[in-house]
Amino acid sequence: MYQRTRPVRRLQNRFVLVPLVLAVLVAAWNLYVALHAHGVVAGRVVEADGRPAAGATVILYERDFITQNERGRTTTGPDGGFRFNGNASHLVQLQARQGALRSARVTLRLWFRAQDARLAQPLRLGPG
Amino acid sequence: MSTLLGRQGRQTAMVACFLLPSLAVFLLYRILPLGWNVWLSFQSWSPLHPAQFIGLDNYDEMLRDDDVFWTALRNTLVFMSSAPIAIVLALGIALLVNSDLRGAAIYRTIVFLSYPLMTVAVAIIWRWMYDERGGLINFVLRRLGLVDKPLAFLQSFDLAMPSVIAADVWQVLGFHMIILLTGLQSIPPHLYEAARVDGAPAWARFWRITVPMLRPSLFLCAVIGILNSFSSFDLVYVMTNGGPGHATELLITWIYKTGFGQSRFDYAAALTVAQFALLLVLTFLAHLASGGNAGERA
Amino acid sequence: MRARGMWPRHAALLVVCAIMLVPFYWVVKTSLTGENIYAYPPRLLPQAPHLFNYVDVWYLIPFPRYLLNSVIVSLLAVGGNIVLNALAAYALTRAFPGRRWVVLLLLSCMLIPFQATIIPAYLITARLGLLNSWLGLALPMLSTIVCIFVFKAAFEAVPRSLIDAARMDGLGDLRILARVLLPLCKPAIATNVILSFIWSWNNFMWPLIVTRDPLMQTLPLGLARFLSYVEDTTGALYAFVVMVLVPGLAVFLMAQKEFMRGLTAGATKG
Amino acid sequence: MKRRTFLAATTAAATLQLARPALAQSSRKISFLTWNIADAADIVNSWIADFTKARPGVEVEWLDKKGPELPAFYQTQLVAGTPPDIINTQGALGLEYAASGALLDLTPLLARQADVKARFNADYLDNWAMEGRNWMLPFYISKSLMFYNKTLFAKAGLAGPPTSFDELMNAAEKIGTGDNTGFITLNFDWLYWPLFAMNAVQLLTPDLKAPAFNTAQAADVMARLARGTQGQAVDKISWTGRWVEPLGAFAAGRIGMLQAHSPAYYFVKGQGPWVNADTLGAAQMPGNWATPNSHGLGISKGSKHPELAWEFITFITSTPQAAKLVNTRRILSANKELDAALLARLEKEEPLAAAVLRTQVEHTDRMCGNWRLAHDSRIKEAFYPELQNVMLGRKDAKTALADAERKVARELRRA
Repeated sequence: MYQRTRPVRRLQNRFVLVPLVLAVLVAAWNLYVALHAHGVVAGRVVEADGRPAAGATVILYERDFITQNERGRTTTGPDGGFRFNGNASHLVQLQARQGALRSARVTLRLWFRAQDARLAQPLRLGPG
Repeated sequence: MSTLLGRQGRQTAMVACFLLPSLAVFLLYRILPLGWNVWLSFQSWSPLHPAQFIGLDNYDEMLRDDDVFWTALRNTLVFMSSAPIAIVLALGIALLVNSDLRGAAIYRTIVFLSYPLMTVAVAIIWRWMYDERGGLINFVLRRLGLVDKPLAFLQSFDLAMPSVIAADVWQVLGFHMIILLTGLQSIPPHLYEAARVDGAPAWARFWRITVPMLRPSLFLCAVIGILNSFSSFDLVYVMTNGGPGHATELLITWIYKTGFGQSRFDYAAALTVAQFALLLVLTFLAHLASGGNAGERA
Repeated sequence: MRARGMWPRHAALLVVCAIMLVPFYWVVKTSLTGENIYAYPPRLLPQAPHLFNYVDVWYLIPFPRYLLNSVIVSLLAVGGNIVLNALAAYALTRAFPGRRWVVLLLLSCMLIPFQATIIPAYLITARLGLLNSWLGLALPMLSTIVCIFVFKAAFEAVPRSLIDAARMDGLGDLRILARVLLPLCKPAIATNVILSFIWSWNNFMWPLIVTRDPLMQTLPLGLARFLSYVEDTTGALYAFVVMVLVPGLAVFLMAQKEFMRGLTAGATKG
Repeated sequence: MKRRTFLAATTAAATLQLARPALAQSSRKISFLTWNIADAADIVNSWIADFTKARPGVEVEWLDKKGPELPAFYQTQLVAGTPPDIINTQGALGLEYAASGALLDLTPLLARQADVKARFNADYLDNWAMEGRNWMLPFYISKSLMFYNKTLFAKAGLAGPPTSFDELMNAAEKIGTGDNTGFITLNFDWLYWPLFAMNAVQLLTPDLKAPAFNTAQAADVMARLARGTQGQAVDKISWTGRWVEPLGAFAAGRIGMLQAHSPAYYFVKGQGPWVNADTLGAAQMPGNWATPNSHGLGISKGSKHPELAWEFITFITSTPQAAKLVNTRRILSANKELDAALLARLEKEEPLAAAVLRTQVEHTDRMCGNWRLAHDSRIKEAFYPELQNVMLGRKDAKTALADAERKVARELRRA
């Protein structure tokens, strides 16, 4: 008359199983985040006609709903590549400048803060 | 101690200590606050001035001076109609979902989906749907050609209350459906076989078997429905804030406005006592309508 | 009900589901695009949907801390509800002088709207010294009258012979409740779990008044961050609403089977 | 062994007792309740950090509540005898709390520090003065202005913003065709009042003791606005929407003119991709009338450390600290020096924002809708529903004005 639920069946009870599965997923995600959160943002800058732009300065802005605050600047290498370290935000904007030429402000949205990211499209320098 | 009290005494002692924790919570957070409101409704008081006894002045102002009180009272009673509407719709859906239909569980989950949603979110999204120009309802009506000029739902004095009721029904529909569905599924099938053998048509089976057996569930829905319509403060406050004019002003939003908006806690206390008295009367009526032992059968 | 052909039934249900799902679809769509929903004509399909609004919500408010507070308060409320409501309901099934008056008292307690009790409730919690604490947040929700009646009806549905037999074996009231009644009323427990979880999870006004320390706030209070005057936070607001909804839904889906049988047992036999 | 542990325990307890009062004596805690600026968390936290760094043992607890809920929270704390030391309110709510005796009179403190008083634009500071006493300092300020959709103006063949009520209504009627409407306004905290002020309609007699709005002129203005609302000159949401709908509707680009205060600019810019210097114009309402909707900083009379609270609010409104709010959020603080610097900077960076914000510091002597009333919200609750009845065609102007006069008179009598 008095039911004794065997330990194994208690484990299959949804109220235990679902939280367990969730905990495993969260742990795995946190592990992935820990491995990929060095704050590296890399990319390339090209001239209007596609040739790599050496020596262009690239500005990294941290963006929130209204304002964007400049966080760092770097210059591109001979191959037009650039690399930022220590980005702490999950929402950044990048703009390349060389003399009077500028590129559009490209918004880069990340899945978590300081995620290592590489720009898919190069920053294209153009007139003002 | 137990031998002293004898069997009956020990029984009452057990009942007392079993009831104690729940009653303590209700005493602290329901009964004492009600007592505070009743005491305050006879005083003139604001947060920084000591209270002075003024007798029935607050009630006098409420009944004679304050025409918003009467509007809010009428609106609250009209808004209560969201309960029977939701119950009737929920009963219809429960009947449809109750059969051995494929995918009944999916239908059930979809209809229940709206209940755990935050009321503020329901109010915001329905406020957009009723929007005169950008709203979805007007867009569909105009696309189907049912209406030439878009309807201003929340801006018109006669459409505002039905619109708010519809949004409330949308949210509580799932909850009532679940209660009625469980009631339906507990009716023993042999009752239906017997009726079918006697050649009773579908509607006769519904009225003579389904409804009587569902009476306790219907009473539970009615009580919760009345309660919801008296305390759905967030929905009206965010959706129309009582507007246009006082067309959708409920007692509960008027209590909040006079209490916290105008810092008149004494007057808001009088309104609270009035609403509590009204609810007592309504529950007593529901108590009689459901066969006189609501407390027993709920 | 003889199956008079499934077709009309499915059609009616699809219409109902459409009406229920359309507002949801818009909430989820706007959470993916963050567009201005007042633009005319309303666009059916999302434009360039992305999930980053959910990332914004995670970082804009201390989401993990709010989630932790909400989970703890809801667990307290659910645990409190099951224990207190079961005890009270068991007491109400026993005959004792003044039983009708206690039932009527409980019914009338249900009728007091929460907005009218904010100040006295705060003063009482302050005197108990429970301000700004999880217990203070959960205390008013530790017992719900509707759930007491659900338990009471479920206990009355259990055949008396079982209870008398247990009493014969010398079990005390507490052990009868725990060993005999509750295992047989698992559905009523599920009902309590879902109702008390959803009501405590979505509670907005009480946490707003009781908590002073921002780190003690529960999830719904994060809403204020997305109704700001200055910024356009439409996408984040709807993403937040979806994220607050998911736990309540998960609890319902997990307990759905028992939830349905629970009310049945109570409803008919009462 | 037991005895020695017992001795050790008592000595430990005794030293703790001794240490505690000393600690409590120097550790002073003040609380700062703000109105829905959770989005400015980084700025507020940096204020607190700078303030407490220079004052060891001082703690500042920051609380932020949304507009509709702040009164509920503040008054509950008031009743419980633990009001937050500093409170930030919007519009006339601060004066209501001052009149009810909840706030500390700042006049003597201001008199002692003339430099603090000199910082602020006198008209905005005067918004929180009642019977010659100052109750609050400006935190960040705004007043209503007219945004107009230049594209819709050009399409309707209109040169520029209207300079009179008739011009405004005619322009609205011209633009209000097809799916467009001509004019929309915010309606909370008397923001619509310039429509009446420009027609010389007074709400109350100069001594604020009796209603003065039941006149033929007021009836004409209301009737004209009501006719516009029935048609497409005035958008219905003006009278029923609160914040998201009116601004969302204007941002959707189908409304000619919007009467709102400057924070609306950032919301409209966010929601309306069409917004730029060529498509959106900012100007004063006709007659340069404007209703202020500013945020003030007050000190609760029940505060345990009033002088520390005063130090805090003068600290965060000081030029270097207020600059953080002004420069990053691009809003005005009534700090004359900072506002001028921001306007100069914005001329170059964002001319449209500069145009919008310049309207906030011009004609500050033509403010309306800011009567120094002890019970402003009761008068609002008595007057506004009657205005809605007229605008939505439920009552004619005359009867509504008479009903409103009766209600407002009763509220004034009871106050």
